[in-house]
Amino acid sequence: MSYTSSEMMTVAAARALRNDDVCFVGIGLPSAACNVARLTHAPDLTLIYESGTIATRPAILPLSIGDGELCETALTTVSVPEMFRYWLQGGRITLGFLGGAQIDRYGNLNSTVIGDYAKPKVRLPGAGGATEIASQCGRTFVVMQQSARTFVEKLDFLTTLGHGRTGRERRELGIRTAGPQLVVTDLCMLQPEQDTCEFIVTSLHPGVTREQVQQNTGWPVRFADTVAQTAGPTADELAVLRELNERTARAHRSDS
Amino acid sequence: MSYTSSEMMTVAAARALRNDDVCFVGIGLPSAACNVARLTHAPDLTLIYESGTIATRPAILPLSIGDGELCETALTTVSVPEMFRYWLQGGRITLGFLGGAQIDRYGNLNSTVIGDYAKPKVRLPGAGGATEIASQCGRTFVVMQQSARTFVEKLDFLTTLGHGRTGRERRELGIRTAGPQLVVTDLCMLQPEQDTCEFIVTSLHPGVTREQVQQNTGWPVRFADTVAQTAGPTADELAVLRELNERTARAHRSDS
Amino acid sequence: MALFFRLEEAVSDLIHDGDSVAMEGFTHLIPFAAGHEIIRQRLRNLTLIRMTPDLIYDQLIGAGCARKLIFSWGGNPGVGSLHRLRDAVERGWPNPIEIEEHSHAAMANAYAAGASNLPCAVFRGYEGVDLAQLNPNIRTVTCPFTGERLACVPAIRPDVAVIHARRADREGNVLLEGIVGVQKEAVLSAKRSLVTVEEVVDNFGPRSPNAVILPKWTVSAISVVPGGARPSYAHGYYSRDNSFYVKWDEVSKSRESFLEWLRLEVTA
Amino acid sequence: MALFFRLEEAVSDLIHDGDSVAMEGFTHLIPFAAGHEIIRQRLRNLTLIRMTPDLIYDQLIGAGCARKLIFSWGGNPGVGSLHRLRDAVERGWPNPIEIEEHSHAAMANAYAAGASNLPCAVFRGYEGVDLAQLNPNIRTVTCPFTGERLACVPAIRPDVAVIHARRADREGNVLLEGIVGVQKEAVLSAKRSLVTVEEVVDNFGPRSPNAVILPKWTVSAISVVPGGARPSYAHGYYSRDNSFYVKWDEVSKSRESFLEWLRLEVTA
Repeated sequence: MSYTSSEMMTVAAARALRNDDVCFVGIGLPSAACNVARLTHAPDLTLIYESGTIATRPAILPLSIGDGELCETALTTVSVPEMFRYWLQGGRITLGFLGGAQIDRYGNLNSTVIGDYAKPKVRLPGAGGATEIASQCGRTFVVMQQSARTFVEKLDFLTTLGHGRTGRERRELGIRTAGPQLVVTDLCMLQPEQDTCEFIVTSLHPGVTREQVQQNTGWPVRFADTVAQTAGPTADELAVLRELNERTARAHRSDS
Repeated sequence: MSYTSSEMMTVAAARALRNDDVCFVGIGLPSAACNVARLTHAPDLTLIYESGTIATRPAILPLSIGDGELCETALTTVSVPEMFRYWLQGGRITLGFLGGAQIDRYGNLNSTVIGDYAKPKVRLPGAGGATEIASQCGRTFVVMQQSARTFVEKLDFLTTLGHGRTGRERRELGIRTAGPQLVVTDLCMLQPEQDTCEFIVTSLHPGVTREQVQQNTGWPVRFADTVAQTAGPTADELAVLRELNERTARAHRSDS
Repeated sequence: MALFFRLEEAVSDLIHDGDSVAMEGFTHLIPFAAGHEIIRQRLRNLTLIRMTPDLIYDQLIGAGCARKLIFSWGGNPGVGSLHRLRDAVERGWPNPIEIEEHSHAAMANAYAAGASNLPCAVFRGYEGVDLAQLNPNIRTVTCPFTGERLACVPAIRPDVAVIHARRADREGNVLLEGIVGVQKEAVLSAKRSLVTVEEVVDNFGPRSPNAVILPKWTVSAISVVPGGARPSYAHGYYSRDNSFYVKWDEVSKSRESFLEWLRLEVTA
Repeated sequence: MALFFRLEEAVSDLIHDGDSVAMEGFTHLIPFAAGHEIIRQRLRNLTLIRMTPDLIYDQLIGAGCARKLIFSWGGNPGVGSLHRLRDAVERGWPNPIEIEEHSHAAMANAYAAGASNLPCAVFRGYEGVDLAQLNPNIRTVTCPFTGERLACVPAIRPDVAVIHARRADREGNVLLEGIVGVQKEAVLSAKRSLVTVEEVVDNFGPRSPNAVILPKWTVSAISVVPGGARPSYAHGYYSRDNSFYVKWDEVSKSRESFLEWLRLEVTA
């Protein structure tokens, strides 16, 4: 069965979710991954969106973090200050999803500027919830398209702390949450090496070579002693994902 | 028309309320006074109880700060942390009612202990909301039975700040709210003297003499240059108060 | 994940000698049944936390469960004193009790800080009052922008929170409604939590999208205890038994009549 | 005390050149109609405050109303960049704009602190990130009990808050419902406030006792503006016009097409 690299990413991320996770979900691929997980192996997965919706069960994917669908299918909806105070900072979220324009080998992220902060070449959206999602969720997953432009030797700006600029800062700051534990790309999966916290390739997606991964990584990327091969999406996983996308497209077409 | 000294107190307090006041109401006489005001000259008076009920319009007087009647007739009911943060500390309450076991000439109150704090002769209930009601409402009224035992030269414990132990502390602490502006007793009304902030008698209830007031005050009480005579309760005021009390008694009898 | 247990089991699993326990309910929904179960299980050396200790803690203190009380207003609402609390503070019966005393504003902020996983609560308060001198847990922080001094108290982080609610659904989510007090904050601030409820429903049905709900994964145990808030009340189920509050003044006045009540009504 | 005004009148009474203005609505209920009225009245040198500047501030910035932006996420949700914001930041068009940048957690806490009449908000956050070095309004306080360093930002206290709500009652109380974001906090933190609503009802009827309501005495002015949140949405009234968000990417990309849109759709 053929599938796109984006479908592979989504399915790989979905598989990493546990049935008892309480997820802080971002729009786009994380939202798709969480909902695929909920519709396959993790029916009790709890989804929380930063707009305040708790335990939502959307039938279609939201286009924004605050779609009406999220509120309608939620157990309850709280204010945004409450979301950040009692729920995220309160330590009640086990897993957060992050992305960005740039990532470094220690899982730090930039979503603020390309170039100088005061005089940027490109002004990006900024931190949003990411800064505190990264420090306060039990653990985080990063999902990004992999390229030498996005997987960089040195971030232009550190928006979101992974394991820190040398891999040690997170621990030194006394942050008790685990930080980024998985990076899923369209090519492979990376996980932090135990002692150094450097992200190393632990699984290659079907048909992807080590050379391809290195070409699309801005630092000399390292590979685990045994590198797994990611299982391709199953027929069931693909069906669930495509139905979800189809339902979503249909619903959003009829909106306008 | 005959009336009790408690009815006189209630009516005198009720008259001091303005139609546009937002009142933080305590149980007992303050609650009676506020509801009499609402049913007579101040129909738009907003009543807030510290249980979280905002803009309540009880038909009967509550026996506790959190009676069901208060919630049922409220515009809305918020959590207690929100009540203290957004509403009281937020500066949205124009008037608070206070009482206590002891008051001094500067309107400071004791509701904590008689005797030594560590080894009290009498352990009283404590501050409750009073400490911050006193500093955060626009102004406060004190309602108390007057006697030499309760109107004292020196408080055993300063639970609630009036104008401070010398009448100057409130201003020196930079507190911008007005503090206690009226003390209503069963004998008279006292108001703070402009410069000293000492409470002086400004109005005697019908039939009360200056000697009676002095006998029931633990410090050499002073009188304003012109002391008014409090108008006795009108027939209308009495009727409203007594109907309210009667409705209340009837309702609470049928509860049990 | 909330599971349903018999009250006896839930109390013995969740609450242990020496624990700090917050039993909340602001006039409405006071968890009396759970309090009585604590007395029956003869738990000792508890640090009891509650804004308004009320009859429920008067009973636990009189029964000898408490080593310490953290509170902000200790009276019988609309009636008068808590005689068992006073006897413990004034005369050390049945055992001396340590008290840590606050204002309502401080306690409410401290619960919110606990629910927010903060070490302390920062607010305006305690200006010019004696309590601020006596309680070493009342301190200040300085605003780094304006230089203002603000009050600061430790966050409340109890070992166990106990509340009563009107209903849970079959999954174990809990709906709070009406006068909600600090109950949600108490549960979110605690390591473990017990919720007694009037009833279990299949689902909560149509409701405000902003209904106050504790998701199942925030609650350790639920016990179905109809009437579990009596003599306090559960809106829509039963009214406050005001006559009991009045009667308590008599019952609790002497040690003998209190012990007699305890034997007949709780431990028998 | 809330009174009902025409939008034109309310904006001209409440908002002045140089004011700090918080227009809130978290995806839901964004007050676009009020934003367009601000553009029509050619207000200048505003400090615009908003967690997610979104299309509404892209329009105000492009129209030259803003001197400064305080924000935490500046994108077109699900679509991409805010081109007018980028043009102002990257190239100073139509005028240079100062930015003060935060995280969502900081902004949400800062609104809550403003609503609570505090000078600053204390929370956990900003550990180890570059923004904390660059923004002088990100500082720390030390917990006097544990010695932990906590993040601290100034409270948000805007001159004016502007929100859109589903309905007001005839007395001027405002019901918020669904995704309520930071709208209540924005209004309570501001000196003055304007609420546009879909409709006015005689009364709110049966509702949760804990419904999110702004009492009339917390709101300066109400304007009835059906559709006032379009192309954002008002739950129960109309859906989000997702196609407009996509189209905006094209419209806003060049100065010319933006000015053309502004002339045809707003100022004409």
